[in-house]
Amino acid sequence: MITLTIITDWLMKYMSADAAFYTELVIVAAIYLAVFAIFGLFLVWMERRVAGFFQLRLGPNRVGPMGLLQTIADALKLVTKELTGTKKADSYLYRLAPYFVIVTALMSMAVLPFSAELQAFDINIGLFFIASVSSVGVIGIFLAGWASNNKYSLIGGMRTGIQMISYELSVGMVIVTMATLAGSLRMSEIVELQKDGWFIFSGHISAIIAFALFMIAGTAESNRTPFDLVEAESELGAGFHTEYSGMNFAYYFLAEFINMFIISAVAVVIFFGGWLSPFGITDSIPYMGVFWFMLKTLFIIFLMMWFRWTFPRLRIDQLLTLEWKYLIPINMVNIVLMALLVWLGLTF
Amino acid sequence: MSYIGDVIQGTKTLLTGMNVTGKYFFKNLFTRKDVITVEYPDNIDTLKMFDRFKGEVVMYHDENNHHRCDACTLCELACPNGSIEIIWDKETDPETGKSKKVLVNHIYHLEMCTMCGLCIEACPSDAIMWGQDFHHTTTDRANLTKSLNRPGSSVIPNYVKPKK
Amino acid sequence: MENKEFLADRIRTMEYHLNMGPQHPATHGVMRMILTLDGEEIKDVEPVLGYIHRSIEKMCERDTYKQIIHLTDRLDYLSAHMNGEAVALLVEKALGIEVSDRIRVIRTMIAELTRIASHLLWWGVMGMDTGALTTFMYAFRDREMINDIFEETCGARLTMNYNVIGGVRYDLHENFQKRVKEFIKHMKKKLPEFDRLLSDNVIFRKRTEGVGYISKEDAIAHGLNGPTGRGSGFSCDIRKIHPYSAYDMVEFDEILLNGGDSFSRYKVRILEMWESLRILEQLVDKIPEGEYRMKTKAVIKLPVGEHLQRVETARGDFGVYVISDGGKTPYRLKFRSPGFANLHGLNAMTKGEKIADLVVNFSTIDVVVPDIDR
Amino acid sequence: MTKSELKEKISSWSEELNFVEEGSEFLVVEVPAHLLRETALKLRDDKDTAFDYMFSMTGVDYGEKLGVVYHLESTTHHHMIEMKVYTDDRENPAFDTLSDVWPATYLNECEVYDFFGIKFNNHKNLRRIFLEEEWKGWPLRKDYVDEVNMLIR
Repeated sequence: MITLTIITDWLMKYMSADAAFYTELVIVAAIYLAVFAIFGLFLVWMERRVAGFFQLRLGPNRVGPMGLLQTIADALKLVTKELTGTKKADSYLYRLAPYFVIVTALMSMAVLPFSAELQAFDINIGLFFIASVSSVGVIGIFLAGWASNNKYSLIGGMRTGIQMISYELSVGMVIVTMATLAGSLRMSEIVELQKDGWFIFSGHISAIIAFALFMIAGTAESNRTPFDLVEAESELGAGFHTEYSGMNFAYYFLAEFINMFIISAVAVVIFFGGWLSPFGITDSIPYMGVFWFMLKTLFIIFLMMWFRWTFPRLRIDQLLTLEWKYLIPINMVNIVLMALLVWLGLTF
Repeated sequence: MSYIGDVIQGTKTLLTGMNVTGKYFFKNLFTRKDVITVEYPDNIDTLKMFDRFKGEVVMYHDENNHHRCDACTLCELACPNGSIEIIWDKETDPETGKSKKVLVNHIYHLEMCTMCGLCIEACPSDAIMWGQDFHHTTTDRANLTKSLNRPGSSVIPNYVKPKK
Repeated sequence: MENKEFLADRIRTMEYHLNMGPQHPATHGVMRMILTLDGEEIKDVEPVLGYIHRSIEKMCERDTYKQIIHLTDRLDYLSAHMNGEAVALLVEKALGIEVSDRIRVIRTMIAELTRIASHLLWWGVMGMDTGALTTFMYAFRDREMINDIFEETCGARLTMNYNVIGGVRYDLHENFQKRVKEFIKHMKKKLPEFDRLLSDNVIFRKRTEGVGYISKEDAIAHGLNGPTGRGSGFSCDIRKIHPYSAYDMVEFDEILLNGGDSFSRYKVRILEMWESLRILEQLVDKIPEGEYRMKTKAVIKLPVGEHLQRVETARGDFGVYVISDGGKTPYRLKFRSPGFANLHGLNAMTKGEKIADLVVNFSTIDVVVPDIDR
Repeated sequence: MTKSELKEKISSWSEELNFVEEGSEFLVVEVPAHLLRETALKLRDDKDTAFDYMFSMTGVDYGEKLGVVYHLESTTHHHMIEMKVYTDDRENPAFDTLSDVWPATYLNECEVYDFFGIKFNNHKNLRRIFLEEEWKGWPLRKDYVDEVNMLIR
């Protein structure tokens, strides 16, 4: 198991093995939280800059170099804001909901392989873990919609239920397709298997179709335009987080971006060879994998941003039509196709 | 096979759309050529409004602090919103001995002005005109009530109204 | 069977009300709609108005005819020029003032530029309402050029107050022709891009086609007009039916589409921009010499009686109806606002559809709230 | 149809209709209140008149009388007519609703009620559309006084 052995070794010098193990857990969790809070803020900044360039604007460029500190300033502002809520809201669930969302988003982080050396938690069902944990997040959105005691939130929450349950299926089926090719669910193993060729190439047409399906379903999973019916600014005001303010709102906002990161990271792992560099140019340098992993992930994130700033939003019935009439049948055919390819040994 | 045709056609239109936005993105990313917004307070020195721009009503003063207003109140009457109030006094002309109106204060309520220009049109002696300043933001409404004639100014001696 | 009845008795859906507005991103201003919903399906739409009512009609009873014109800019601020033109034309018609050809051409050109500017803003907002946020800035890029033309010639960008009784306030700026030609060239390149970005997009098509259908008969009965009515095949272009200003001097087509759905209404406006460009192209090189402002009396009094003037604004059939008692001010003045009539059609269009469709339909009837709340 | 043809046609319907040709570019039909619905239906349904498009509806305070002016247009013949109806009752003025004849009058009738206090019988939801329900008085009537908000010159 590849894990953060450096920290363990260092801790072992000062305390017993058990204590070192638990301390390590706490330290790693704290580092992950801090890094991804910062990274989430970076993604918000990136979204705003990218949106700016798409929209013939500049985006935030005043605070810090290139406006990099803008989102930090925004986060500070949100921290100082009063936490408001409606009078008749179910206050316990109302306060609980944002943590559901942010905690599940961060949990999925644990299994992501950033490089051959850097992976917090390498279990043999990594992909399955991500698929199942990220589907818990929907409960948070559901709770928010219900507990806010606001009709807009309620409609948003109901839409989430419909949307998430449908698109979970597609994501799962794409994972099944790629697992057929890889023969494993362990993230690190999947990456190692791609040393001879990324799955997007070695899987022929089937992998490309799977990638397209994954991008669609993944965008829907992270509630982004064209599938942002949950928030649907022009219809529902802000959807499920209409009544949230301050840090509670920021959790949702951050979770959206972290979810986007996870979806992209999974795409990178199962299609683009994770931390592997193209043609293995830097594979011998340790920790260089992080750079490639992030670069690929940012590219996929950029793709999702590109979708968001180009497409209009679907309607709720069209969303379901897309899933049940198009994505699922194509997915099923694709699984069979992939199985055939693997069986006939036509993959590289 | 309209099913597959639909999928392909749909994907094609989506990619066309992405092509349009993508072009602008990369152009702006590398050259900032298509950026249409301006960074406002930074360009304040180079920002020049058009000559006819209607920013506010101002009163013309020459270098000797003379204006051309003889307090005829036509602008006050022409204004639809009551944004102009003219306070005048009677004064005896030392040369001719006749009494005439003298402008004391030309009060202009910018907060009520709709920039319709009827006062400027009504003015027989072109005493008031458009100013190009648009920085009217202030924290107090009272700051928007202005006195158009400068302190100590007086009407141009022996000014004859142009015939319209 | 028994089971079904048992369930129907216990499990039932309930209609509920949803307050859309007055602070809602899709209502394009301060307007409120009370929706009766069953799930996401709309049963009834009842508009509640008056959040920015300024009683302009009452103010007009107090103001002289010269002063009225600047108030009309504040009705439908996106067609500010056409509204003022209506009042000016009404007074000129009542007093028998013949304006020179130059004035007529100037008014027509500014009106067509205003129409394009208004449709551009609508296009941007339409994209935003369907969720494509980028359209807004693209539309504003092109609208900016028109606003610059206005600012240079009229002195303001939106509420220009360019019309006066018997002409226009200033002569055209020397750069006007050059800028308009530049704009036509620019716009002809950008309009196909709009189609590629939004009109052809499969999601957008699905969102608008077959949504918000209203038949021609219903459209007429509900008083829909302007591009909204023409999307249902109701020929109601005042520029063609009762030509005013220079519209009898130019060639253009009335855009009529028979779809009756949101996409037809969308397409009508896109095609109308092409027609407006065509009108501008015909006029830009042939602006006749002459006076830009006719001499009028200092005090304007309309003859006793009733006067009506209709113009085609960007939103449709705008009418000014004046009852004069021979005095300096009108006895009663009524602005027939196109948005107010179009708003009533919303209910008929939207019944039985979803909230998302309401937003699209509301966008395609293109209301400007100050036009409704006069 | 021209003004005189319209007059000839419409006058054959009832003797109580009054015509005015002075002071307006269109033919003006003054309809007694009890004939309003009937005349409106005829104007809409008769093939020669076919006034299917209700262009504008204006409430007017004539001093002693209150009235409503309907501007009607035919989309087939492109002729226009003004239909007027008056009432002497300033306390409780009421006409029949035309919102089922021309649905376009639905919101307009609310507007007229809001500003002039003219009620429309059988209107589905007659309410103060612009002002709040608690508003006192009818603002566009000539005898309306509001000492605080009205600037009178």
